[in-house]
Amino acid sequence: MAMIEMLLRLHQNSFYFFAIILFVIGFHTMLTHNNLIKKIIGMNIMDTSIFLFFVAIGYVRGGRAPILEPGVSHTYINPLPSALILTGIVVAVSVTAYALSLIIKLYQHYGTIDAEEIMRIRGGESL
Amino acid sequence: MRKLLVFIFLAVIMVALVATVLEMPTFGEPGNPTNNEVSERYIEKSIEETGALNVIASIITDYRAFDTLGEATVLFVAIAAALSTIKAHSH
Amino acid sequence: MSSTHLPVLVVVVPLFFAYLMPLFARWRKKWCLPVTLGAITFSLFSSLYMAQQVMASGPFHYRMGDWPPPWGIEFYIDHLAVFMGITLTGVGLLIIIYGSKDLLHEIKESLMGWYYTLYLLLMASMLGMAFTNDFFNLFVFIEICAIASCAIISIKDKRECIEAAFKYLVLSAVGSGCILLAIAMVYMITGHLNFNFVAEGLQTAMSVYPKNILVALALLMVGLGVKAALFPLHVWLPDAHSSAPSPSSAVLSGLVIKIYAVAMIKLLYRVFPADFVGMIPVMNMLLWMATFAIIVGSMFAIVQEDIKKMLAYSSIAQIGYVFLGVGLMSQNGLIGGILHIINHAMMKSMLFLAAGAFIYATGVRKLSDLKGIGHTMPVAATAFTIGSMAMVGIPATNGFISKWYLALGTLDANKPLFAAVILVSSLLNGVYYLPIIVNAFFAKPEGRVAEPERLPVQMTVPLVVLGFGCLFFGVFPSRLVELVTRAAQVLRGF
Amino acid sequence: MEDIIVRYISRMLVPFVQLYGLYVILHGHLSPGGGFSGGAVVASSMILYALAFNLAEGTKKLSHDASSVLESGGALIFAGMGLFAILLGTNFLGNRVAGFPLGTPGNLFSSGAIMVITAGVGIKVASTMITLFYTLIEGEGHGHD
Repeated sequence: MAMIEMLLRLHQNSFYFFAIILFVIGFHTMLTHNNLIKKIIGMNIMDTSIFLFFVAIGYVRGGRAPILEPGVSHTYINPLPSALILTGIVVAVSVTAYALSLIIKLYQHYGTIDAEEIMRIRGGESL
Repeated sequence: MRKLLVFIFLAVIMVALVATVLEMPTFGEPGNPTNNEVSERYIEKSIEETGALNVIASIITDYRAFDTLGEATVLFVAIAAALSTIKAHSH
Repeated sequence: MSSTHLPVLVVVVPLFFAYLMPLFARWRKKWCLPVTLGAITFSLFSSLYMAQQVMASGPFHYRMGDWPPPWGIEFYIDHLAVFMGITLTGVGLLIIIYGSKDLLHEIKESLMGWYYTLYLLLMASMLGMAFTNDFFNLFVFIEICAIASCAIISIKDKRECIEAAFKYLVLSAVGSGCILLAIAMVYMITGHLNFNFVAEGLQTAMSVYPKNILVALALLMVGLGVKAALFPLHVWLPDAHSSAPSPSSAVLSGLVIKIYAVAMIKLLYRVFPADFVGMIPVMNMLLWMATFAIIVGSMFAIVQEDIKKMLAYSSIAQIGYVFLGVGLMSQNGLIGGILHIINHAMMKSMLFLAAGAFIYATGVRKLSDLKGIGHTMPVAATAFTIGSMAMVGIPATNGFISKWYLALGTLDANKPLFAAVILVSSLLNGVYYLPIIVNAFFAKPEGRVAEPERLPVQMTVPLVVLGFGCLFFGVFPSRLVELVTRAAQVLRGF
Repeated sequence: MEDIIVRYISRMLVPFVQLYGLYVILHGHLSPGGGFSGGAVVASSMILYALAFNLAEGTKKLSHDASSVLESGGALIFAGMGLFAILLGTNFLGNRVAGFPLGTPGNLFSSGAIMVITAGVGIKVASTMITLFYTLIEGEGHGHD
């Protein structure tokens, strides 16, 4: 019985649930892949999952996008999370751009974008 | 071995987060704590107080404009960081 | 323009000039340094003025765009904020004066303009983190700070710098992700982002959504812990802080990791309900992590050969003291922790700058090769000696004051075990700092150490000022202690 | 890429893309969109141009000096509006309280500081995206100032 209740609850909150799953997928990508670009992709998946989670908080059943029409009354969704996530997206873009420029430089210095390989090359030299 | 550790680690995170999902306010419910006086005022008063029909615009450039200034700054930092990194090593 | 706008001007003036800096770098190269110094000096004097105001009439708020709190963003200027303002701008000013000469050796001259830009942005973001009273605003400033602090590492033309910066960036991005997720959860159950309103909301949400708060708290601890290099999450720090240019190492070790600790102090003491924090052993966990940080950091520092690596590991140990003070939950412990922020900012920046001066003048990084440096570079070596004394906590240096308060705090909290930890770690500090000093003053200089380059006056002055500062606050700490005591009282709600 | 069709079509498309971007920026306070989305659209037009032709052609349209001025300028407009509100006697970034005319809601020229700030953000985002693109491309090649 408790199991069914739990599943029902997960179904009700499925947006949150899948955002969490995406978060774990992104984290997994970051942890297990050696390719630096894939690590950055994992980071982006993680960020995106958080954005989805945050935006989902703002949804109100039957609500419309918060572009007002003067004189008409509707239910609108909560605009605050969407506004915040605009900022969050730009932040993620900035971090990604900077990380990619670092990867370009790493490639020029080491000739590879594999994390293990870079560690191996670094291990062979003294600082 | 490493894979197993990663798997256990992620499983722990997953379980903890899913357990919180079970407890979270129900999705889309109008009675949720987030639908309080804050969002109400944004929607009801934004035309009168900021003159913008797009509530999102009125939030990001008026009510919470300082965040957006910070965001423009993040873009600026990204430029400064990327340019200084790339230039530092080009000849 | 009256003084009422100072809180925002402290942050916005450096930002404004940071936006202008690329233009200066392109067309008016000579203006870069004076403008940078001017902006930071302005923030320093504003912070001092606000400190006076706060001491006289208590904390106050500043509303962005005149919107009242739950709708708009708000700055909250309390004793801790002005204390951090003074620390950041004061130490930051000295570091950039030093950097204006030292950096010419380490990075390309054409990049100096970008360095000043990044430095101003870093300063502004840290000030913003100290003053802000809003969750999402805190997140935005954390991101600016994270990118800027990676960029002042990767600006150096060395491949280990790039690698260290990348590692730092990825880990701090994970940290930011955790922080944002925590903010989402907190917002979800309270409906507010302002610290005061969140604190109120959490009181009522505590019984309904306890797991949410717990997970949010854990995520915040992990996120801020990664950025502050709290013990098991410190892996990025040694590489990043040792490979960076010396002024960057000084600002990263001295200021950047502390500001995250301050953010954590604000959250733990002002936002999360006291009975909730008391219910779960978060403070005890913090204490143990801090203890491990202190012991393990010191152990690793002992075996290092490279002078900057040693200082970097010592930073891990020292940030442990700050968290030890936070975790003790007693008045004196908190005073000790907060005092250690400024004291460590001063001594660690001085040590990094002195190490930078050694490298600048002789090119030597290995500890065993620094024999007799005291004879050939007396100023830098004396500064290094004062810094080491302060690290060990010898009376009449400022390190002693904060350790004294920490020890008192452990006794107040009835946890004398941690007093023993402080004692042991002081001994360990002695083990790795004293041989360097002995080596420096009682051995004959050889090789490149015998004929160092002359240090420019821009590099000696900050060393002298910081050295005097360490001694001054060690002998006359009363004004500082007064401010910090009030800060701790306000945080603890008296 | 030396493809005549791609070049021809992208040359034709660029003005429309830019116009649409400007529309999104200017109507930020009335319709979905705003400085960020509009800026990104404008930037994508330049990136399309540089991809279809080559980098040298692209930088001819927007030199490094110009993009640097735009980047700083966009952010300065934003911060300047905030400081201007202080000069008018209110707190940083005030809009209605600072006495900026709000106009009639629904008109293009309405909502005071919001329009200016949106335009500033649009300029900033567009120039940042373009510069980031150029920087990453140049970093891979020889790279120059």
